[in-house]
Amino acid sequence: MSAYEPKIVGIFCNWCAYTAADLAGISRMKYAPNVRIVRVMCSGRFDPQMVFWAFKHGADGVLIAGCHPGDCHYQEGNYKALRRFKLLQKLLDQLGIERERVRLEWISASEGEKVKQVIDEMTETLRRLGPLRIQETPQAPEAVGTAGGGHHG
Amino acid sequence: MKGNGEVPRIGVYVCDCGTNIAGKVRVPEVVEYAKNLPGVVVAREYKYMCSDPGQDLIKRDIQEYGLNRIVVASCSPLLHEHTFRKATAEGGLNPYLVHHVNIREDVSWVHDDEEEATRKAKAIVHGAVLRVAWQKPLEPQSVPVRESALVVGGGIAGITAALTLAEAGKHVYLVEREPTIGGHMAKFDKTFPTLDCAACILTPKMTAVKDHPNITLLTYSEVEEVDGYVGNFKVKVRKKPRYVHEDRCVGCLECIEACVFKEPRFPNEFDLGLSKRKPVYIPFPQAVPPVVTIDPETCLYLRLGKCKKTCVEACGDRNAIDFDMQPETLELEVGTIILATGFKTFDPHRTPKYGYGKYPEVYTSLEIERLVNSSGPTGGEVVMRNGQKPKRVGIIHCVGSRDKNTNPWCSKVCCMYSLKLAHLIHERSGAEVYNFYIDMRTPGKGYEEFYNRLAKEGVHLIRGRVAEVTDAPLHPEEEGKLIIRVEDTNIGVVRRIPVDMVVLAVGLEPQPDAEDVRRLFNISCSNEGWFLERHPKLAPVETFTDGVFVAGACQGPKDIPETVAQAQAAAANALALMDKGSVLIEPNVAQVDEELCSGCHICIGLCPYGAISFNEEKKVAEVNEALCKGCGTCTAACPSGALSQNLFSDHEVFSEIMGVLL
Amino acid sequence: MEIQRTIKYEAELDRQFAYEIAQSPGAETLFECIQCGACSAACPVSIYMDLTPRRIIAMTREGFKHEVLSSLTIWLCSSCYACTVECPVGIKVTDVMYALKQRAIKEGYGPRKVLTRLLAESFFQTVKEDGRATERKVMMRLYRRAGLGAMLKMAPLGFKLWRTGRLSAFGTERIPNPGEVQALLECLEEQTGGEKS
Amino acid sequence: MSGYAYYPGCSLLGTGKSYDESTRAVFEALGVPFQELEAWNCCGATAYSSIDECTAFALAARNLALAHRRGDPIVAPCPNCYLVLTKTQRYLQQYPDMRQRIEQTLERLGLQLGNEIPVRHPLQVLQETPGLEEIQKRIQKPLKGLRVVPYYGCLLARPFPIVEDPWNTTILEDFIEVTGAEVVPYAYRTRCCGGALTGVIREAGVRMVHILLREALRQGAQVIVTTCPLCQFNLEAFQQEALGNNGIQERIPVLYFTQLLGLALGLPPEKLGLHRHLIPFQPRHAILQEAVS
Repeated sequence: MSAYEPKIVGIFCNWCAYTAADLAGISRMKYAPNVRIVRVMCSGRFDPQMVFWAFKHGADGVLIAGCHPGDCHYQEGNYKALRRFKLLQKLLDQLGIERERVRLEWISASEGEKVKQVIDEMTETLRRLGPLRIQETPQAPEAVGTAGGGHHG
Repeated sequence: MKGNGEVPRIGVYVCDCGTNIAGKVRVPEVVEYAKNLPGVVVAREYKYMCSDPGQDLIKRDIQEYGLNRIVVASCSPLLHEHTFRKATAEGGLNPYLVHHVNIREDVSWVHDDEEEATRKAKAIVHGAVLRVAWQKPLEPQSVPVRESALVVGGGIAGITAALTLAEAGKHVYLVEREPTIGGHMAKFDKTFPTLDCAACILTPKMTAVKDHPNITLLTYSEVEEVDGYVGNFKVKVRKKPRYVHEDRCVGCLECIEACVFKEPRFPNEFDLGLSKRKPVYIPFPQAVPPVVTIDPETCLYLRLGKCKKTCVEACGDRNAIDFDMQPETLELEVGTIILATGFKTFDPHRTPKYGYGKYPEVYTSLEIERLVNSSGPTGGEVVMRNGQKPKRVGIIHCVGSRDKNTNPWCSKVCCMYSLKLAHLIHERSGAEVYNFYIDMRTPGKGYEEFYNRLAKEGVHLIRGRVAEVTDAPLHPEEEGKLIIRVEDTNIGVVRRIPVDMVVLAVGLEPQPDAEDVRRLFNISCSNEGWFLERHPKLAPVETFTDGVFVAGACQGPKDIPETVAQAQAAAANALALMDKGSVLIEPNVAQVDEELCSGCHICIGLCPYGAISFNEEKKVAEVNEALCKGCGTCTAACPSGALSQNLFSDHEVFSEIMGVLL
Repeated sequence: MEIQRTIKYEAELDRQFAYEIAQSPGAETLFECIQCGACSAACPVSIYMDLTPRRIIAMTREGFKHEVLSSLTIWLCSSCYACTVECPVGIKVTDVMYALKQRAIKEGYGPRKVLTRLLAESFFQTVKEDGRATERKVMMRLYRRAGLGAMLKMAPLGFKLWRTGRLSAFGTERIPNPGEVQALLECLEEQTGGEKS
Repeated sequence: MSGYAYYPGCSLLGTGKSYDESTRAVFEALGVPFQELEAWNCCGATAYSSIDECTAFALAARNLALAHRRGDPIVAPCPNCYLVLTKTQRYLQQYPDMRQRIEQTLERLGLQLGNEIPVRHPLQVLQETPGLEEIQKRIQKPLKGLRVVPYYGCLLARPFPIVEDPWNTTILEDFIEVTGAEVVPYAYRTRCCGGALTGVIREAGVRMVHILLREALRQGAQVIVTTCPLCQFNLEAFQQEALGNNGIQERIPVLYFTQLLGLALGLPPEKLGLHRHLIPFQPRHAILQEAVS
């Protein structure tokens, strides 16, 4: 393949998002092939470590999808996911990773169209951002030799 | 060495699904690729993996190659995971050692490019192979199922489901929010295509509900809270005060006679306002339960605290009327739930072009149902508001339906009920009837024959969507009439047809509170707002919540025969659960590795089911497997990695993530 | 009475035509038409049309290019948008009519004498010259091409309007910099290969 | 803001002159700040779309760009201009390719499209500034007893209506009631007057005018109030043909809503362009005669 194509891992909850993806399939909607969906029972199973693990193994983005607020099959797992997601965003900032690389979406079982839309949108965004690059700690030549380095921002 | 410590010997099975998968994914290439993955002993392609020969392949290979892990790449696991678990078990392996991944809904059906689709399928198989190696044998837990059911909604769907369950010996709580059961069907005069009397077939069933020893009928009541899970739901029902004791009222209706309002003056909801009632009323003579209700909005005493209370006097020593009655909350325990909450008809105020609410002679089909009903406000006479019989009547199909501006769906029943109304209107008034339709949809047993019969009876069938109903004449014949403007599309000419009465065949919509009900019972709705079935073909009355079933038009527009069939199907599903007496729960519960647990308590507050407690002696967290529902929230949160969700452990999920990033 | 052969052979149809029209703004849902006739029934002019709007859509979809582009219907559309808001599948029928008119003009279809078309062209030229459309100028242009009869028919009305100060006999409305509008239009025309009249 | 960018459009310079005059007069009397959009060009109208939609949108887009430079919302009394400007904005959003082409071309002329600019009709503007209540207070010559047909025409009602629910709106009726006149129920409030057809396919156009006029007379109206120069022109200029040729002797004057409002506000009739009408507005009641004298 000549052009760069981003790789995205999708963490989809069983009851809403994954079912919606099934619906998109049954409805034969066409969307970008860049997302690989991994099914979990609830978006509450989402662990920020999954994101870094995915990045480490070549992902350019991670899409987490669960039920709409108030609709969680397990009452409130999606709120837990949201809290972790917010925390993760701060971490990403600190690491100099673009926030757009990790997306949290609420997709109900009937929203096949939204699966398509979100995946297409995210793929487009990541194509624009290019491959994931953990920003090198900016080091001035004279600073070389200082032990460790460390983050500047 | 992973999972339970053995060296993985994995079999990979990639399904063609006819051409559904093989048409886009180069399956042989995926199989070749799989053969070289770590731990894979055998990989195969087969036309239909879910078929018996397909399953036999797995069973045989388990024996022949000594497989201890299985990967199936085919359709959605929501569809066939259980099939392959069963096959794996029959092959002599623990059923939780199979992992089923989706290369149809997630790949071949949604991507056009063969190259991309094949690459993605390989990645998915790779993920499955890496993760399956970590899977462990599990034993599902069995929980008892209570032999009682809740049926929500007392229309023909709820009545049918309740009777079916009660006949099988299960106890049923039938909850209806109106003062009487019967639903929409009770309003109809005749039913298509046989033209048999709706009351004659419905009222015996209503009475049967009331009299059945296994049915507790709760009218004027609404479900307020639902807790628990399949087999063991706890439900709170709020009984609104009807200010009349149902057990004391004998239905003599003397209180109505005696009410201080000499004349009925409030719109009777049951007749859609075409007749009037008093504050104390019975919706219609055959109401079940056959007791009166007092409407607090209009009753003088309940509103103002001042009234001669002639009704109480008339009731005498029966003492049925009780103005101090308070709302009551009942707590029920049931094993299964059937939702039969029905539909609402489209409000034609939303299509102002048809003049509903502006011209008095424009009616909805439901209003006409009451007019043609012999127990309705006119005793079955089809007359205009001025009491005269109409000479010409126009019935406009698809009002609110098949239109992006309102509801895009076909409401399915309107063509047939419009033909029925055409027949009844003509029969009762002698009027010339025009039906304006877009497409005449009459599939069903005896339906096309009914359509032919109407054509033979001479009803005008004009194919075209009406653009407007107006009272502005352009021709002397049109003076004082309502004029229907339409293109007669069979002829290709625009026509103006003056009529005396217009009937709007309003479509079916989800109940306005369907969204609240859906949340209450933790099920899903389609985009349109209909309750979502588990699978459109193979699980049409199940929902995504085990033990909760749907019946009738709350799932989508349906006519009476279909509704009854579905109600019986829902009852059969519920019965299967209850008769078995127990249900196996997916063993995806969380477990604590006591060695790793630091006793930090984080997981305890996170669990919405209170399934995790702290063992003070060992100073570690403990999971009560009976309470755990398997969401995995605790596993994600545990800082020391002590908690692990079966089937979704860190090893399993992280391996899969790594694998799919091929 | 003469008999006519009306069969249409598939080879005589232009399938591509439907796709081309469906490309134009507002015509995207052309293929979703359910042939309900709401457009025709809502149209105040359909009673004068040789093909009702519904049939125009059906024929466009099936590739009856010649019949559609030579029909009077497209020139009768008064752009009142009644059809557009009525359409249950969201076809902007008025826009489809525009697209068909454009095609008809580009391909030299349609009776030369249909004034709607001459009006469009006169209007176009006037605006291109002046940036604004002086009504007298547009009408004079129109009737010069339409013929003396048509002009005479409108003359009494023109006189009345002139007398009440609603039609200037000589003045021309022009923007201060008509060249700017010309440049704008020509630049776009070059890109589209549009009308060069 | 230096006030609304007033966009009269070509018709208001010719046959619709009295609409221009009365709109300006009413705006001034009621303190609506406005200033003509300098160097505006023709919006393209319906005729232009028949030639090429991209150039048609470009014409309208130039005006939007001019208003953007000024930073003011547009007020367009002519519904056709209102529609074309609104539609252009919507379509340029919906079709980015076309937007890009037009933007590039405009840039060569030193113009920029910018964000969406409010395009409004005087009915909407006056409803806010100064508002119906305030207008009510300033009515000097209430038109008591005058039976008026409210006629919106097509393009304020669809496809981009000036109000949320064009079927149930009473925005024009409210203005008529403020003048003290009586609103006559009219089934054809938003039915097409024939537009440009009267000039080109006369029989069809005149028939459409006939239907509108006859219904107005049937309802016992004394005057038709319009919001559109083309409607006004058609209903007035073709009355002889539409009614007379069908044996109807009655005639009915056709005014702009701004003229009716202006009269009630006590503005002099000549300032409202009443003398330009072919069918003179000569109300029977004394109180009304005073208003027009």
